[in-house]
Amino acid sequence: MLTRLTHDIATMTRRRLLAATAGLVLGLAAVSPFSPAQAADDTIKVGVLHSLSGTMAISETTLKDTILFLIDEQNKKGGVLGKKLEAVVVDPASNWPLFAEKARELITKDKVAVVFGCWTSVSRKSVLPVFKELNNILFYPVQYEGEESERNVFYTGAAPNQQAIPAVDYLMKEEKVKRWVLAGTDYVYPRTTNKILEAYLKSKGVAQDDIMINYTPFGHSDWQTIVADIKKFGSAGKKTAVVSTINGDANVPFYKELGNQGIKATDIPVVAFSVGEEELAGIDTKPLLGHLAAWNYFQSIKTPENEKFIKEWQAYTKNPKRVTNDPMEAHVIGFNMWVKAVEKVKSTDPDKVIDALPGTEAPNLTGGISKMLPNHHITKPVFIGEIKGNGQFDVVWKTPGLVAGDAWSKELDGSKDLIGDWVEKKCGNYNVKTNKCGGQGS
Amino acid sequence: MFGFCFGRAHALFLSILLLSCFALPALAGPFEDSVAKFANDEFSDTEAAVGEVASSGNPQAFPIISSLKDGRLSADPDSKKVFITQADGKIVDAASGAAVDKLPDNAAAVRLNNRLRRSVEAALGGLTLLSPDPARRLAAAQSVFKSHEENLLPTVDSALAKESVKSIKQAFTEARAAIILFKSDASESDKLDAISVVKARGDQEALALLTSLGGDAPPLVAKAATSAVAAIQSNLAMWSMVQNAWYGLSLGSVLLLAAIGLAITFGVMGVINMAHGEMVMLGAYTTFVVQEVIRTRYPALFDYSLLIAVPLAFLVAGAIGVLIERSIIRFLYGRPLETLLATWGLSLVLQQAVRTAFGPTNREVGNPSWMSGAFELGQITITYNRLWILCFTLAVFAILLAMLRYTALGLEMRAVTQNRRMAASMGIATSRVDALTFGLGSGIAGIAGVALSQIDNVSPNLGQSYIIDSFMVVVFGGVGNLWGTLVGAFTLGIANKFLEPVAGAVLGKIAILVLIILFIQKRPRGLFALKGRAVEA
Amino acid sequence: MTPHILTRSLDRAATSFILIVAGVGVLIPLSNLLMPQGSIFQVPTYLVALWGKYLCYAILALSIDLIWGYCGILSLGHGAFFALGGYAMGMYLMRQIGSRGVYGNPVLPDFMVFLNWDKLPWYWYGFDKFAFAALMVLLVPGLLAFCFGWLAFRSRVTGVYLSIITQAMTYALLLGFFRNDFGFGGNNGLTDFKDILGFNVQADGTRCALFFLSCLALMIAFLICRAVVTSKLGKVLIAVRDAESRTRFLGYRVESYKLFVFTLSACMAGVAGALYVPQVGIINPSEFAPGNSIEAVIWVAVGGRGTLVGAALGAVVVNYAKTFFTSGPLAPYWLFMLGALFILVTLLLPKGIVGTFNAWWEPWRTGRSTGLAADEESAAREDGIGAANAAE
Amino acid sequence: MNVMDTRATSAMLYLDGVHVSFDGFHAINNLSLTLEPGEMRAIIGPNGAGKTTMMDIITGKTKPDEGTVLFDGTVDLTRLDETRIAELGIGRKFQKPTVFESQTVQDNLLLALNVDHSVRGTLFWRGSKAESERIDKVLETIRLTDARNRLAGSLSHGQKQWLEIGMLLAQDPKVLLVDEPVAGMTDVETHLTAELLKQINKNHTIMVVEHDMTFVRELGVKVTCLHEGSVLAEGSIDQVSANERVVEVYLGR
Repeated sequence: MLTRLTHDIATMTRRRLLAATAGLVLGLAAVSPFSPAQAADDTIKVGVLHSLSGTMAISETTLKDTILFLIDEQNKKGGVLGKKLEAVVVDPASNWPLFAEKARELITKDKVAVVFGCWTSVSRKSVLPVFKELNNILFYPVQYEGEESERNVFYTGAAPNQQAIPAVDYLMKEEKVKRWVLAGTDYVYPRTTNKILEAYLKSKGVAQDDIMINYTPFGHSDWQTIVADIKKFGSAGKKTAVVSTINGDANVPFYKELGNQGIKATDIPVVAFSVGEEELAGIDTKPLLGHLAAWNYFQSIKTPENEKFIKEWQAYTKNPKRVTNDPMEAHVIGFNMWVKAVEKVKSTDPDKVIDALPGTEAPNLTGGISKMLPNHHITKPVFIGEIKGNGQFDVVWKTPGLVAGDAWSKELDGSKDLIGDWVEKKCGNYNVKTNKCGGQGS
Repeated sequence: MFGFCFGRAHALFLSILLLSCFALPALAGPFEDSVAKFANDEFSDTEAAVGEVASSGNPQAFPIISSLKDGRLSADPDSKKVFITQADGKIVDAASGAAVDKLPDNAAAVRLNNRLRRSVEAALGGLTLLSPDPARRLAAAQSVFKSHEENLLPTVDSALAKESVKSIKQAFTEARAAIILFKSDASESDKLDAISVVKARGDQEALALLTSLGGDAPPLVAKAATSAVAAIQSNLAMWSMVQNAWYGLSLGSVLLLAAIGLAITFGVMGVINMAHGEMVMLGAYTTFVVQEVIRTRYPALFDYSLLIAVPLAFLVAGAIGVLIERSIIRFLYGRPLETLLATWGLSLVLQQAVRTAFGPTNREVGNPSWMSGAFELGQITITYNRLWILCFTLAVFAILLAMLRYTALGLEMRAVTQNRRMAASMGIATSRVDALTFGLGSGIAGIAGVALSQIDNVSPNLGQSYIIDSFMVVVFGGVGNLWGTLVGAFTLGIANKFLEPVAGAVLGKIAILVLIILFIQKRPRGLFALKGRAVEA
Repeated sequence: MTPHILTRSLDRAATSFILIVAGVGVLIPLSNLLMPQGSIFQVPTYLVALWGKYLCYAILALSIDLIWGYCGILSLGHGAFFALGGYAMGMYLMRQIGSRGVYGNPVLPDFMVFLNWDKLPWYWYGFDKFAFAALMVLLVPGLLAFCFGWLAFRSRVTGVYLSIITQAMTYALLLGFFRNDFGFGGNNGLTDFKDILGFNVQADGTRCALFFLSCLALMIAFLICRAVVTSKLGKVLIAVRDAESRTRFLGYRVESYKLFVFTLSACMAGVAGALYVPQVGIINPSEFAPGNSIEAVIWVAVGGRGTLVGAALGAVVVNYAKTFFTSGPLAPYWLFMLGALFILVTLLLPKGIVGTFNAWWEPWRTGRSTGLAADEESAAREDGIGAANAAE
Repeated sequence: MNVMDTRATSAMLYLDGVHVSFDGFHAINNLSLTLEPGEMRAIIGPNGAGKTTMMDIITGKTKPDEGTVLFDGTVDLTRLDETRIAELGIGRKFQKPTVFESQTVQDNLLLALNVDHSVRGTLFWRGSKAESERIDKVLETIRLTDARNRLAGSLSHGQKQWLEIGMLLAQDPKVLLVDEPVAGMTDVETHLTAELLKQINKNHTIMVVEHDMTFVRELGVKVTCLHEGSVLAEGSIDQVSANERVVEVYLGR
């Protein structure tokens, strides 16, 4: 033990230095993020919380660009309340805990007035407690599974009743579909959507035998077996359709396999809820002619607003081929609603803006006026589009008017009595049966 | 703005159309008026126009409907004029067939939806049953088999009598049987004959036809149909085993292709190359660039794009591989776990570089015509792209094996990996061989990227989805043994595909992973492990 | 435990490390709670949460260093143990929500109501008790590691083969936990926690307490690791790392040693995960992603494999870099920097930050003292990272 | 136990009819050999004769395809693993010197001591006087007392060989299997090693595999020559080296 002691004494100074360095590093690290964000009085900060790397970058990068574009346009018009808008971009890197960390950073350190962000449900769930705790505003632009209405979140994408149910109605009425394949990636959005659709289909008299539900993992790339199963399921002598909630990257190999196995839209049409112009940009769409997608916006819709938007967007991105899609339109609507609400209350204070937002109207790009509802969802038209050979969609059907987004599905037992109402009831899960806030209670 | 009124029964419409077609061709209104309906941009009007034009007996009917099907029919909503853009680019007036200089500015293609597409196909089927072109006749017969439209029976009969090509004659016989099966006034014996014809066909469409027969058929027919269905189903069940085996081979070939480069860099050189997937990705992006250039400059060469991409991808990925070896890996020999760290960092850099250069979204890589579509082998569908990938993989494997065995470089590689010092003292430039070996492994990964671009999406994340599977394959097969990699890949592929229908895609994959873990317990050095005392030396 | 273990393991460096962590653990919460808001001496809550997260990563890094740095077991699936510990804590936190969930069901968590489950699956029983959950935090990762290690070490799966099957293990768990049928909330995981032991998880006080607990856990984990590596067992571990079959021929039951240290390490990772979850507010299957485990190994390599201080430091440095680079104008390029950091560290600092630092001081130290000490840290320093590879 | 003759029961090591093949290559072919208690035996043979494989079999690293391997007359070694065999008292020195290079000479010996080898025992180990005395004694025997605090990796090749022999001594086995102890040593070192082994032989049974004929001659013990996995000749060094077949095998055909 003597040797150890001498050694210890000999190395004491070295160790101390080591310790000092460690302390220095820790200290520096703790201090540097303090450097107070130069919150100049003449700008309003807008947080952009979209993944720029990792698996979700494929979808979310465009949305970051959209917000930058909208801020740019707004500043050209003189900004908001006489102040310029300033974007604060962070990269949560498709990492869900990092979403929460970055949200906290945006609100606490950068003191943003509002955040536009998230794509996946899990990223929204991850930041939700942060927005509630720090009382800020999140605009969420993607179609999702519903079953949520939070005071600090505004859902500008479609709820299931604004996408899935109209699409199924269309197939039932116009294509006389009797047999259904509900194919999805195994996560919450497809699970819930399929649950809702299953209940809905059964209520329309579809037998259990005529519904096939299939889940695949994220990024599934070998679709041979499943496409063959669909083909087999479709050969039972009844008109069959596939309702696809397959997510993200898995769509390209899925559609390639469909095309190659010769499943034509005239035999078994596929209606997808997660395939838009951006996703189609990676596929040769000629074999997919006639397959369907349900959205609240298509680039091909001919309205003056849309044409202007596409032109300016392509000019802004300096890419004449750059496509637009549904979540982008959701951001456009959300952004304009936020601007209007801020101008109405002449403040960016989240509490005031949150109260002002319900009832705010903003034109959507398809010729209608969308309105923010008390449940923090918006009214949107629903379109069914058929895939064309050039990667665009041809609208074959639309709802007669705008559809109000339901926060809580009428088709699910757990939520059929719930409503979200932040105007009168000040409650996201108000039970209309028991007249109490707080879900089904017991 | 949109048509909401195509609720009329499809069959009713067709029967009216076809009745008029054969009985009273003169009754159709002025042909021009019918054609003009295409210009209304309403699906219901288009549907009516299809019916009227098809039944008109006018020589323009076929060109109009076939061009509508291909999206070459356009209409001017103001003048109500309708035009056909012929395959050779010439434009004619649809109603008259007269040549026109150019399309009016506001002419737009007549839109279709799936319902209309089916009407168009049915109409074309009726119009082309007697076509001189055998391919069209075959298509027409198949379309009649599906629609089994009662009123087409006389035409089918006369076509059948005239037909000389055996396969088409068979198709007409089946189409006729399908019609008779659903013809309410056909005799019971005719129907029984029809059932045996359909049963002999034995595929899923035959199954669909028989199951849709419904319960209102006479008992004897219903019984025959049920037994035919059972026979077809048991036949198909047998074929589904074959099908699973084929899918397994196909999946195995993809795994092998992805893993084969790793079998060199990891298996032979011992470099844990986490950037292997990114080499695959670079190959896929090379294919994309090649296709872009071809699309914009030499569209005629599109079918050869992959042939051009293969050597280029090999060179690009190989060159980057050599660069990586020279600048990073060579400092890390003998420290395999550190190469893991550095190559992981490298994979992040490469991913982000591609993301910056090509954007984060998927890029379109098209299938050349010889890789599109499928053919039937017995009762299974074999897609050309999967078949070609299987052949391609085996070819790459064979070439690689031959290279290692018969070329000087192959000899040097084996020498260096077995005994570096000895090889060096025999005058082999070991560092050059290292660089070339790593380049070879990377180049093969690049080639894999060309093939994978045909079935998967080309995005910066492409490599990440193959890296884990590739390591599993190499380790399962036994590190350092190319044959092990081959057997490992096909074993995992086939096992996966036989598990998938039973357990589902997710549980199937979990089961495979657990099996690999347990298998490694049984054989800690993989399927084809080297034995003897050399192993731990 | 026995006092001689403590005295042996606490040399100067270890003592300094413990003191620094203890100082941070006390000062940061105090500054957050006592200083007025906005004062430059007040550490904002956001940083407390952030640093709490780093500390959990540091514990994970320690657990990896214990098996990789000292025993040569490269686990590419350690994130699985971290995540399992996190899930055990998450399940407790979910049960604590009670009827405050959006559906107001007193027993079932929201996602179960949502998917029409009518009763709690059996494996959720007991998680309403903190003590049970805390036990599970140790037991579940420990048991998995024990079973996995028992199979793998007994059949002498080593080197790369072991690394790949640990990766297969975490990948299989990733796929499993993604499945909604598994009953752990699928892709969304467990989130929207309300309180822990009756304290609101979002309150500053709770955050500070969790931060302090993380520091405490880091200290305890560090002490345990020190006790292990400075005992004779530590020498056996290094012997196993450097020449496994030689150790076996000396009559050591190598698989038992590996199993012990692997299980211990998994339990530590589980504790790290359990502390991580209430601080970040979510646990989801992506924690099982093989990439996360590889990254954790990289923290250790950056800090210095085989030096416990280095492992903890590496975790903090890499994650701080990640936080720093993912904001601001550099955000689109942060992967370049992170990737470059990994490459440069391997090429230029093969012994990691602390290892290189030690090696740099070596001449100075030998100049001062001729007595070469039989110190296990110097041993680890000498061999750097390469020696363990001799086994493969 | 099977029926066996008295010679087997009294032998320290008894190999009979042992076969091993790797992928069709017969490494050991009907090998039979006995080692009496207290004996020192030199094994010679050309490369690939199966010398190291034989040691692998005795120490449990390789399982024979068939044949009997008995230790101390009764213990069937083919059923045990390396650890158990080492615990029984068979120590082994490898062909390539294998010491724990990143640990000190002293720690190397400490690890080799045949004390409690359980996880618990090592975790709560605290040094004892008896242990350090034994280490001191071994250090003296292998002439490394001055290098006790040096890292084993920094030793010269010959010193490493000795350290490994020293580890065998610390392990205090009944049988020592020593694979090429003098490879790469100077003449002086070789001589010293021979002396060392003879000294050890006083209370241990030893089996030495060696190529160096001078060394074998210096040991002056019974020699067994292996060829193609079986015993070719046995006897004194002079007898064996006079054997025509041995000469033929060594000088090649």
